[in-house]
Amino acid sequence: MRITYRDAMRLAIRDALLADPRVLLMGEDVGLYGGSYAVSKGLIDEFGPDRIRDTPLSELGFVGAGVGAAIGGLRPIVEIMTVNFSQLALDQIVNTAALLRHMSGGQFSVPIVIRMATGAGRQLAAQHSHSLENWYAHVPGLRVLTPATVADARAMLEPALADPDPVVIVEHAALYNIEADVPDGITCDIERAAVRRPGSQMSLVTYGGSLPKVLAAADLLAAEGIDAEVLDLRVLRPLDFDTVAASLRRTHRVVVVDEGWKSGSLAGEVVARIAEECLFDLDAPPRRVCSAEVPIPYAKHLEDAALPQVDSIIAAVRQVIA
Amino acid sequence: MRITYRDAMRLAIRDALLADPRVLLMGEDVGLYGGSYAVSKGLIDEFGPDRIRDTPLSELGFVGAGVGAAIGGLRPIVEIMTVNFSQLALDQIVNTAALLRHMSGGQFSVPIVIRMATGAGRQLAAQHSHSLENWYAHVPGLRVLTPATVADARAMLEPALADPDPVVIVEHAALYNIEADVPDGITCDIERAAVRRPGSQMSLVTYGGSLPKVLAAADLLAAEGIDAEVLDLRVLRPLDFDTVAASLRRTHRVVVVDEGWKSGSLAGEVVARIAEECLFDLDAPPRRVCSAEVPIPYAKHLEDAALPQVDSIIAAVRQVIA
Amino acid sequence: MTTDRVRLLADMYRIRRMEETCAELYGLQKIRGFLHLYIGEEACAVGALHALTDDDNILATYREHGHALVRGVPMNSIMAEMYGKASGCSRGRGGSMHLFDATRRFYGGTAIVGSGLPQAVGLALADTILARHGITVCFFGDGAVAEGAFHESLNLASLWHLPVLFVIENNLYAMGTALARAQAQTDLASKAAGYDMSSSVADGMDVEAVHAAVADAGGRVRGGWGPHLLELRTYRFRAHSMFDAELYRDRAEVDGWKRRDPITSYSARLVADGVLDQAGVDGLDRAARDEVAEAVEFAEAAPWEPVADLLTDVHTARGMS
Amino acid sequence: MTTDRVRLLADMYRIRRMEETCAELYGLQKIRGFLHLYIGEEACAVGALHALTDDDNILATYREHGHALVRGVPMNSIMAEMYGKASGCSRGRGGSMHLFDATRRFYGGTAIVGSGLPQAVGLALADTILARHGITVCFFGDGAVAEGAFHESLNLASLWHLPVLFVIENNLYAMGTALARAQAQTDLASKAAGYDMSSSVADGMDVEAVHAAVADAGGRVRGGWGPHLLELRTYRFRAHSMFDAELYRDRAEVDGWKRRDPITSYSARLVADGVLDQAGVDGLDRAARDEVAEAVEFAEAAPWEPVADLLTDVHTARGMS
Ligand SMILES: Cc1ncc(C[n+]2csc(CCOP(=O)(O)OP(=O)(O)O)c2C)c(N)n1
Ligand SMILES: Cc1ncc(C[n+]2csc(CCOP(=O)(O)OP(=O)(O)O)c2C)c(N)n1
Ligand SMILES: [Mg+2]
Ligand SMILES: [Mg+2]
Repeated sequence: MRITYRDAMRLAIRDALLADPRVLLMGEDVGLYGGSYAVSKGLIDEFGPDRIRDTPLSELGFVGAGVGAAIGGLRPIVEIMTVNFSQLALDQIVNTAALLRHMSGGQFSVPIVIRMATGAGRQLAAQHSHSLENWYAHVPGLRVLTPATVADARAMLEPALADPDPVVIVEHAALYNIEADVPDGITCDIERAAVRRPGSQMSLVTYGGSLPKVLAAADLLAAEGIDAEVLDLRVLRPLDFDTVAASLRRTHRVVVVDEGWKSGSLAGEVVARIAEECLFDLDAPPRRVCSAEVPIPYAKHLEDAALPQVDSIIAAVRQVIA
Repeated sequence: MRITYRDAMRLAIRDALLADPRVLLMGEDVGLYGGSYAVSKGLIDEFGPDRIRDTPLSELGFVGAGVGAAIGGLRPIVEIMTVNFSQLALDQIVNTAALLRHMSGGQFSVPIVIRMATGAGRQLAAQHSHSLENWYAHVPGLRVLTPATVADARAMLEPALADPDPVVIVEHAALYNIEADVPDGITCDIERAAVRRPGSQMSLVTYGGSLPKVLAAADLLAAEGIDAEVLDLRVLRPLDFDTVAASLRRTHRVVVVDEGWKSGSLAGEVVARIAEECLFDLDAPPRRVCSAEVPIPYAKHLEDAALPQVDSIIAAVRQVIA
Repeated sequence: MTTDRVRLLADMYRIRRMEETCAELYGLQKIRGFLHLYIGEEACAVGALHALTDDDNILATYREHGHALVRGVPMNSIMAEMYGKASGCSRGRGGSMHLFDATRRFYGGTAIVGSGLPQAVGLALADTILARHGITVCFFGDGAVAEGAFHESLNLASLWHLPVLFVIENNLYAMGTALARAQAQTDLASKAAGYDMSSSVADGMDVEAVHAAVADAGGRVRGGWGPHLLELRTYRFRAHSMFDAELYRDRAEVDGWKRRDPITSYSARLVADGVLDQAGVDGLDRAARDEVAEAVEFAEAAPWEPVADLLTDVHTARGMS
Repeated sequence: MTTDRVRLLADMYRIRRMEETCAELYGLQKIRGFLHLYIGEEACAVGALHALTDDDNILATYREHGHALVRGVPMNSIMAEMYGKASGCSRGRGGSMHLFDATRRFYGGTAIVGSGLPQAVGLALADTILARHGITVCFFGDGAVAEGAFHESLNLASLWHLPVLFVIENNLYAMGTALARAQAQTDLASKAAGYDMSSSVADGMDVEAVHAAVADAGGRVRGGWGPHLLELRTYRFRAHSMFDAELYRDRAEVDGWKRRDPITSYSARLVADGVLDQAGVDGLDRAARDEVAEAVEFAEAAPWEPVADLLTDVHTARGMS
């Protein structure tokens, strides 16, 4: 079935609502408005306003309510419109959802799934263009997922909801319109990174909204005779480093692509792990292609210049292969 | 003059209040209570409740008020009691203070200094033991400082207040009682890392509350005949990587010590930069000594096991030197 | 106040025509990103800002084109900003949601709902401590009232007795969420009592009513009586942004409000009062259209910021502080 | 209700004696970290929890020893938790600020001021959707009222008509900040109006008054009338935590409140009413002391969690979900 990433998310949410009466979707404008990215369009008609629950603009309050609902036995899917506003709710995510099981000596589960859109590239300017994945990936007790394909958008929610612990799903807004054929009954392993394109000369490691750019770069590089393997990390915490290491031990060269600002980025964590665990497998210094260290500007040419692009990925690969 | 780190901070705040009528200190219990770590004890008597301004428990509100006050021409020092509560105020720090100058095309300055205590080690359990430096160090537009010595506590505030842009000062609570002689008129370069102990065989890179542990480890290592250089990063953003690289090019081995959780840590950023820029200078894989990936527990033996310790630093050095 | 009444109408026309053109330019992809139109709500910004002085600080939201314009930001530089050009009032870095003008004490332009309120408290604190005489006026939507920032800011302003005028532009919806689906207590002005603050309500479709309410409340705040909460009851005629299918409200409701269009009704009133004749009204409209045409021309011709300047003003250049 | 009255007094003694011993143990460094004593406020937790049922959910703050104990968490496991022992009610990982007991619906024990309130909304939502009959009772201090979380949570609970009883333990100070220096509106119960919520006030030094107020408000909430805000006026006799020099309040003020000690006054009342004689009162006190002594013995002997278990329960073990 050919569907968009947006449809895939919706179908996954719908399946979850049908399968388990404890599941509900809550967030700003998920109901009557149909979701700010139209992901939940129509669901309120099918499931009603109790299970497709519109919230006021109270990120701390409704995320905390989601945490409480999860502790109380529901399986809430809480949508924060974008990662930018998730900053208002961080306390509930980090200080309760992530800590509670351990801090209570294992007594409480917080089976919440928190979804949020992320990323830049649509000229929404500095306050609406953050990529803060590494903030979340830093926190023990959270699982952080980044569906980068239509198939993952379709299949990730089920295991995320089955996880008795809090899961953060970060959806790059630039992906909602991509399309693909997705077979029925597809599943997703939320423990493992995925090889999106096998290759032998170079490992390109990425996740989320950067995957299409990296695949495009890999295609162009192939035309130049450079055979790059593309890895999609898919789960940012706990990181599946084995898959990265296995690739690197074959290719000996790596570029990590991440839309976050370079300093303090998740790409930095990946490069650090590589240096710690695979130093002598490297034939060249690893490189990161990240966003420039600047608030993302509105003007298109400046925004383009600030973000990882196919060109800058190719340039980094050339440096590493030289 | 022999003073504690706490005294040093207070003297620095007092100097700033005396020097510039635009300076004020605001935060929870900075006034009548004397500061939750007694840093501001007595200042309200000298400067009155308008300039030593107690706030209600409203982190988002009073940090945002500090941002507005800075835009409006004051030089506020805003104290967030601890980094743990700073999560509630992140939106104002990241979405306004850090972005405003760039986003407005250079029209507005936000000369705010935000101080916060951080760190674990006093059995305060999971919600009061975070180290989130890398969250802040990830954000363009912020300068992030970590005074690790009494001298830096004494001298850092002045240049921080002189900076027309927002500065976050993170003070490890375990340092408040350390003592040292601090000469009058001491200054601090908030652009540069500091070499705290010269050495030739190994670079130990750290910052903030871990510095005393690293120095203790270096002393013990010296007794074993291992001559380690100790670097205090001091400014986490923008990172002074040159000083790290210069050390490494002499020692060829490095251990980075950071109380943050390892995944997504600032230590990861440092290791990544080393791999990118100094790969062929390394004689051994770099190592990080960080906190275990676990909410920090209350019980002392468990807390100790979760945090970097002199022993674990020495063990990492031995691995790297082997 | 004959002249003033004409200027009120003229400014409403300027906003209306500018935004209608913006909507067209959005279709032409000259303007990108988010574009939130103020059409229908013009009486709020116009009535309010005409009752304030140059010393007052203004904060608004992402729906702030009107506020910027009436505050005196030249239409040329607003339009250039929407285009993302270097001659824009934020050098093209902010776009529609982030219009700024330091010289006019126009503090933007924030895209985080509720985030202007704490800053308004701080600006007023600065004015108080630095013995400046302006007041701080912070505009925000009904949606923002649910945010914790509203609560914390109103308490701080009242506790510290600061000269802040908080103005709710209650257009009955936060995106697709009707007020009654967001607020247990829909009488928003009444919330001031929880902060021991005075409050008032005015008809946000009537520019003179808004002017009077702001003059009154602003005078109170200016006089040292502490902050005030003013609720303006208004309505947006267009979608929330350019991406909105408007599934959440009836055509009939929208049409009902459109019959109260602040511009047509005020035009009629000025004609009825003999302040203007229809030709005079048309003249204002035409002047507005001309100004818009010129602004578009300006924006079209304006230069882009060089990519080489991308990193300027992240931090202040060293030695320039 | 003869028996009940005795149990009210008995429970107040249990809290008082337990905490006095905790303070001593803190001096001996058996208990570490932060320790916030409830001494003086016992009537609040005792009166409230005796008016609730096992089906109700309880959330409290870092000043929650009393709530945990009256809820039925064994004193042994509370004391072991304070010691950081594996037999503690949070396996020694939480300490004084993080007492938990899932089987008794005791949801802790949070050290972030205000963070329990949104969770209370969610717990009540879960009960409503899962058709369980309990109500959710959330205790917090006067300081928490200034937090955005208070505002957002009260609105959500009222908007969604959820069975939450919000209980302010107004002890007049948040650390060193007196209520009037934190709140523009110091009548805290009156804030409920901003959320179209009912409210009431009770004397938090009088255990029966608290009991009656909670029975009343709880009944209202249980009956489906929506959430309620209850303010208990009380006072802490000790420092905020063990690190507090108490520079911010007068000895005379503290002494004045101590003359209203909830335990001595209630003891006298029960003697006057002939419910107990002095020997009966002394017997309750002695029983409390004995229980404390045993709890200390238990905690002393209890095992430490093995360091090898440090990482358990960060995530659920695979295959165990
Ligand atoms: C903190 C935050 N949450 C969510 C959003 C997304 N958002 C943008 S505008 C809006 C509705 C705001 O409504 P209101 O405050 O009534 O202003 P109006 O758009 O009606 O002028 C929402 C939900 C945001 N920008 N910031
Ligand atoms: C969000 C947050 N800010 C600050 C603190 C530090 N702190 C702990 S208790 C406290 C005072 C709280 O006062 P109140 O709510 O009245 O409760 P009480 O201690 O009087 O019982 C403060 C400021 C905190 N724990 N959490
Ligand atoms: Mg609105
Ligand atoms: Mg209190």
